[in-house]
Amino acid sequence: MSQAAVEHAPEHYRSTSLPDPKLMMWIFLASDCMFFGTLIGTYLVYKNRSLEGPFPVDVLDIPITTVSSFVLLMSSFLMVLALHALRTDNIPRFRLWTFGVAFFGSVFLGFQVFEFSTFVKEGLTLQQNLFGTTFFTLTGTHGIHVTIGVLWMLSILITSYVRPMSSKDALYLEVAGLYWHFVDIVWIVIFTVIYLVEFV
Amino acid sequence: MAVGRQPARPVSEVKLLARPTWTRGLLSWLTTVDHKRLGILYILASFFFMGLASIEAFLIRLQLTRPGLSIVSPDVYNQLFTMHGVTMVFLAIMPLGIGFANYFMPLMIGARDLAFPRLNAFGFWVYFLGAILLYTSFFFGGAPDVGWFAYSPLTSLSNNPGTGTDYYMVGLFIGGIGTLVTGMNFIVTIINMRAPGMTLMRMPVFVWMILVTAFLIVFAFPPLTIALFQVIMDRSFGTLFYEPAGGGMAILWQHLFWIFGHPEVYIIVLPAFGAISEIIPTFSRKPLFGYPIVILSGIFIGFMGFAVWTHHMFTTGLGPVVNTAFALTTFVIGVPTGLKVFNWMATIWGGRVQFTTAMLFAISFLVTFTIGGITGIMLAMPPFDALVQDSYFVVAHFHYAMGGGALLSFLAATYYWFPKMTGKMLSETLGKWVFWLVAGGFYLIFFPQHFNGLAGMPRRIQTYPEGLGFEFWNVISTIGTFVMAVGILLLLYSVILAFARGEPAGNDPWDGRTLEWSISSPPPYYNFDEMPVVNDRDAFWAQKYPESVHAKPVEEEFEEHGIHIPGQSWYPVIMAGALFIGGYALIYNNWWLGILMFAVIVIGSYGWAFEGIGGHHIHPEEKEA
Amino acid sequence: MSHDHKGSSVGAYTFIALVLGVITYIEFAIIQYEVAWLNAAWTIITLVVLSVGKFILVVAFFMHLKDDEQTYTGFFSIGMVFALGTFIVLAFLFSIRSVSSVWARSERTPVEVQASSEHPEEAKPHHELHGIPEHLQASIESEGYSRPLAEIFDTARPKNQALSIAVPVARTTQSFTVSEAPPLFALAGQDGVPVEETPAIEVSAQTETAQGFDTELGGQVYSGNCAGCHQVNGQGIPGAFPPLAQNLPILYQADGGREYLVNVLLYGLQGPIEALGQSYNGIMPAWAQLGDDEIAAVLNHVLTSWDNVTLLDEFAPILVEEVATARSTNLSSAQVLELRNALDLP
Amino acid sequence: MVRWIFRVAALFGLSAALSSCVFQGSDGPQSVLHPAGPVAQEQIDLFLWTYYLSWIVVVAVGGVLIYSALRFRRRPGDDSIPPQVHGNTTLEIAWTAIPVLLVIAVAIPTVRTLWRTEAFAEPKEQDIVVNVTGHQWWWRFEYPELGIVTANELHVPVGRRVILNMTSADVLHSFWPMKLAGKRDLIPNQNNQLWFIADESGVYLGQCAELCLGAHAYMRFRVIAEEEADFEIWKGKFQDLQVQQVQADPLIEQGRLLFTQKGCATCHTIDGYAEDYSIGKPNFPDLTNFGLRLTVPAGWADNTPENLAAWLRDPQEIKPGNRMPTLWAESDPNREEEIDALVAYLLSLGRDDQQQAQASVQHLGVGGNHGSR
Repeated sequence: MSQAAVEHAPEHYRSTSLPDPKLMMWIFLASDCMFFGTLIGTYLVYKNRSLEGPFPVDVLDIPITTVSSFVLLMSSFLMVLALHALRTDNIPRFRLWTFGVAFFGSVFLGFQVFEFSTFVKEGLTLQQNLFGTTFFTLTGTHGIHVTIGVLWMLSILITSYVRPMSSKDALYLEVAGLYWHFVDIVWIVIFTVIYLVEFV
Repeated sequence: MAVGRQPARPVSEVKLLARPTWTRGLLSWLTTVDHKRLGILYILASFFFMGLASIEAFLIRLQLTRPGLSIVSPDVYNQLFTMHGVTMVFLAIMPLGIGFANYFMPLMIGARDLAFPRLNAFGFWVYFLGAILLYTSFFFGGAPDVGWFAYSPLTSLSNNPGTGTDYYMVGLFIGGIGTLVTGMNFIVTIINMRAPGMTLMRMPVFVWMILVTAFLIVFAFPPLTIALFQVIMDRSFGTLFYEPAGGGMAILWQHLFWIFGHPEVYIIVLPAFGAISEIIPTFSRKPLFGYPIVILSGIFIGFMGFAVWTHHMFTTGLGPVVNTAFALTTFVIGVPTGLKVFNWMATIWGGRVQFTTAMLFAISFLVTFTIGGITGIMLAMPPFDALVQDSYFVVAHFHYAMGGGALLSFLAATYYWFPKMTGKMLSETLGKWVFWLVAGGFYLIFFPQHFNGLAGMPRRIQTYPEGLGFEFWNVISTIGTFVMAVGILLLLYSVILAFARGEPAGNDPWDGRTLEWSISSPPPYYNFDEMPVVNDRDAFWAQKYPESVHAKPVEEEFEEHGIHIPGQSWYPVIMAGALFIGGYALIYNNWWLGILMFAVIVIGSYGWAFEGIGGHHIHPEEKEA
Repeated sequence: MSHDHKGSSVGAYTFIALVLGVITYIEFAIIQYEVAWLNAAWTIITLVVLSVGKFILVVAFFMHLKDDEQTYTGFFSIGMVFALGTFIVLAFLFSIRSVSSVWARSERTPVEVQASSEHPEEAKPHHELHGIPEHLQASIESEGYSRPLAEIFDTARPKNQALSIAVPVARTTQSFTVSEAPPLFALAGQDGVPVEETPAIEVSAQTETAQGFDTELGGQVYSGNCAGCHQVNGQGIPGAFPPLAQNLPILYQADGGREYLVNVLLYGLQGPIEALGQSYNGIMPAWAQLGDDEIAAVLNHVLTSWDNVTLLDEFAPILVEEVATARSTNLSSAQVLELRNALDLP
Repeated sequence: MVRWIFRVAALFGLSAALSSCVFQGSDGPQSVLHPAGPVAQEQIDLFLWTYYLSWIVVVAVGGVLIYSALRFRRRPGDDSIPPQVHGNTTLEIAWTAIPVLLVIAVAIPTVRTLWRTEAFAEPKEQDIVVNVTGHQWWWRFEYPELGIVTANELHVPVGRRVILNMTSADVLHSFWPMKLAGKRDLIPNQNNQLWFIADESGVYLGQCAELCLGAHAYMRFRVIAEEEADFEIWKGKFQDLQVQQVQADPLIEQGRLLFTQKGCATCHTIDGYAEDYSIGKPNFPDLTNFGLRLTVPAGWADNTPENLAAWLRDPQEIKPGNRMPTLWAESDPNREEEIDALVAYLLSLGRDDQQQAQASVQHLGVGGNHGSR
């Protein structure tokens, strides 16, 4: 029996053409649907059941949230551009757009921090009422997802300086991208269900 | 389906910790990523926790033997039945199924490991350490005492100021993460790593059931995880999710828990179905009757598992509309379950049935599960459920369905697969004794509980007054525990005996039908010398007796460039350890420790990501040399 | 890779992004500038349709599901279907539940039904007690459901002290208690931050020894007469019997508190009081049948037990003479309550 | 072959016989198999229907299983390979029909019974409405229309519908009067309804069926179904309550004073204890007319002077985990004397004389057997 240290990456036999990491990510996202489904479901169940204020209509700020939603949507747009750039081996563009994604994500997080601190100033804390409890938990969990995404993007960006990247590595950016877009679509749902519908 | 090749993983190594290369010794087990070793770890851990849960059950039964006993105080009693339930469901039977799947699913589909070996190791260590965390509660202020479904508001800080509930929430939260990643890993493995020719409809039923189970895990655990998280938030940060005084609704916890909880029943029992679907054909020397029907009904059961959750809540006043709807969906599940039983019986019909211990357990499973199913249908009738919900009738029912169903079939699986895992045969003579003691003891314990339930004995009471008609059957039930305990001890002895001087098993002691029997016992670490090529259902049978199944040769072509054995890694156990310690930080609200562990996890995930490919290549064609 | 160039072009991406932006603006506009011809139902439908549109655009084009392997779409759809199905059903269950519970609630408290629909903040469920004398209602109000939140979260949790299984690590000693843990989003001095700062309990090395009072007698009197309600550990029973531990030093140090304590024992106390943030409305019987020495001894006992003495700036034992003096005043329990209310308690 | 069929048949005959023995034997006071009201009757009838159906299934499945396992067992030396049958579509369709039919046969009566027993009951004039509140670990019963508040013992008139509006003051409880109706959970912030009718007079046992920690096992109750006249008498005791001034019997008078001195009054209400009496909490059991109670505490033991004294002496001994304080230190020299006085006082409440209560128990025809559980 001969054993050789691995010098080149081995190719495995696979019964489908679906890359493992990408398949994994999709399954994770399917699972994440249930995570956010539970959080949003809890929010809906407790909607209008807070015993004392501040109530959603007192604190939610539609114009600001619209801007932050737009920022997050555009980060998604930059994400596909980055992937496209990497696939076409346009590394400078890829770096630019990846940085853009991380930057826009950070801007979104900045909006969220601003929003949270405003709410706290207006008397809405985690412990104040059911709205505070469910709202902060839901948007906070989403914020943590965004944070992880930003860190992921920055990691990819830094990696691209440490070692050369090419279109062969597109899969890993694509997987990160899937995650990023998912965070985006969750926000689309949150924006509608929590923010907009409240003011109908 | 097209055959693809995985793109190369980028080779960029930032080595914080070198990939370990031990092949034996404790450290090799700690850092292993081999699915077989992890499977054995899962099975051993499951049996260990099952032993603990049995001791708890034993104390419960002793306490209930006679009215008015005080062998354990009410508080300790509450802890005992809570830990018994939690352990059996989360730490023993479910991981046992996962363990068998871990060991045999790759072998059955002709794979050399799971798709993500390190993630698999991570899954195990997280489960194991989560379980340990849960059990340390006994030493730090008392175990959880809120029942295995921990109904709010019993779990709120005002009603339960001790740390037991925190241990429950955090322990299951951590353990749940492990199960979740393992479920995802299983799906990718089954989709992507089947041997050439192993189409979906040629997969062994066990693999199919594991696939369904994995999907159930992936979709059912998130609601539980979030619900646990909400209670942790309530207890650590003073949120109001389940605080009635703040408007929180206790009933929401029940919904979220059972949205998870009912699929959990199938997460436990579907692998058991799968194992039975392998054992019965093997010992009948016939293929499984109605293969597509068994699989479809498994999928259907899994799907419907998400649509029946409020049948655990018929008495919570949901109203007749909801109760009707969920009673009907529950009845519907009876149909595919019945179909499965019929198909198993039809498999026996016309076969050459060999009464090995495994087969005896399998047959007893059929009977037991049928009884459990029938009482299940009874309990699905909301009016009757109102009469006996939370009584010993329910206790008897779910022990027949989950305890009898899953446990008996996993004992069958143990007898069936033990030779493959160890290369030694378990004594059949002792095995018959084990069977009659365990199955007999089981019936002695749990059948009378139906009667006690009908006599009006509620579950979870530490004692009961005399004269209510509970006395006789409680004594019988306790006697049963002794019988079953003897059986289990005998099994233990039998295992030791097998290691000491068991007969060598050979590759294929049962004349098996699936691929795991085509390789040596125990299997080599690389599983298959060369990638098996599958040309029929029951792949190994078709290789052995091609004329009996008119097997057609496979059309898929492939070439193999040597076998890559994934390298061991420190990171799974480090990350799991960080989660474990972080769990204590969460329980005691020690944020500095929490931040520290969080940092370890962040650094660990970078180390994990940039660890490099590791492992080594072997070339099977040179193996003989 | 085969699907490398399956994705759309940059132009297409830009177009999609533009559409997404426009949809977001439309959503914003619908809410911000009231559209006269859209009623509430149609607004919600429009919003849902628009956001579903955004969702599908992102999923189909940005996540490439439109051109990618169907397996991904399948898996993701299963997740979405399960999540949507489960939680729509869940929300539905709660909505029909609330219908029937409003119905049922009208049985108990007809007033609340209207309140719950109009002003959610007033829908706080409380026990309307039928057939209870009017004057009992007040004490009922202070109990159970109607306890204000702050009260519930700022007071020590009642712990079931009845059974003793070994509890070596109490939550309070090992770590933060919840009220001590800073709320995640609260700023100092705001709601949720514990108002009362419980003084740190430090086990003092020099335990106060008997200084001119009879410790043994005090202990006997206490266990014979007081421990039934105030408990051996001086913690009382939350909601029923006020604690003596940590509470007495506060009373003692208040101006006139010393005399008040003597009077409580001699003449009893009845009516609503607050102790350590929890309200009580009970009765303290008069203990005039005890001798002056017994009353003095038990007072000194409770003031020095359970680390109480460490909370006192200075402590002079209560004298038998003081009790004798107080005995001559002949107060009623109502007057004692007035005395208490007159105390300048923190 | 025939021999085996006989054996299998004998086996099932035996188990069926055994099982019916069990049914015969299960006539305990909490057995759901012998209901005392139409609601429980319908519920158990549904069970019995399914139970008989299930015997068909068990016999069929078990019979075929055992028969085929024995008939097709491998004989020694037989290494032949049986025909590798993969399935049979006709058969599959046929036996899909079997569970479908069975399920339909169960579903139809289920839905019918469900709507008859669980549909929301609108209170009519002759109905008795009771607000039930679950507490750790006792029950509060309020009759809003009658102005009665009591604990742990629910008096209802025979033949009239009793509608319970239920909620909980702390954790979940479940009200389970098994002879009269199935259980319903008591949930904070939620009002649940349960209704039943008692067909005959008698004392019916019940118990909390949802884990509520501590003294959960001891959280029992009684439903006392009385003829209309007796119910009126009971009602009258509450509605025409006399304020009890100083009692003639010195022992009872001592107990009356001790009731406040020992702090009992801080938690427990006794209506008519004194003028302008304004203490006692709704979160603790109401002791008005305590002498009429059959049991102490919360349906655990007969309300005899001995049991009551034992309960007062050491509540944790009788009902571990409960919240009643121990009022006397072990060494207290006055303990027994004061307990006697309190017992005398409490048992005098609502009773015209000592014998009357006993008589009323006898009159209900429950004797010590059921009452003592």
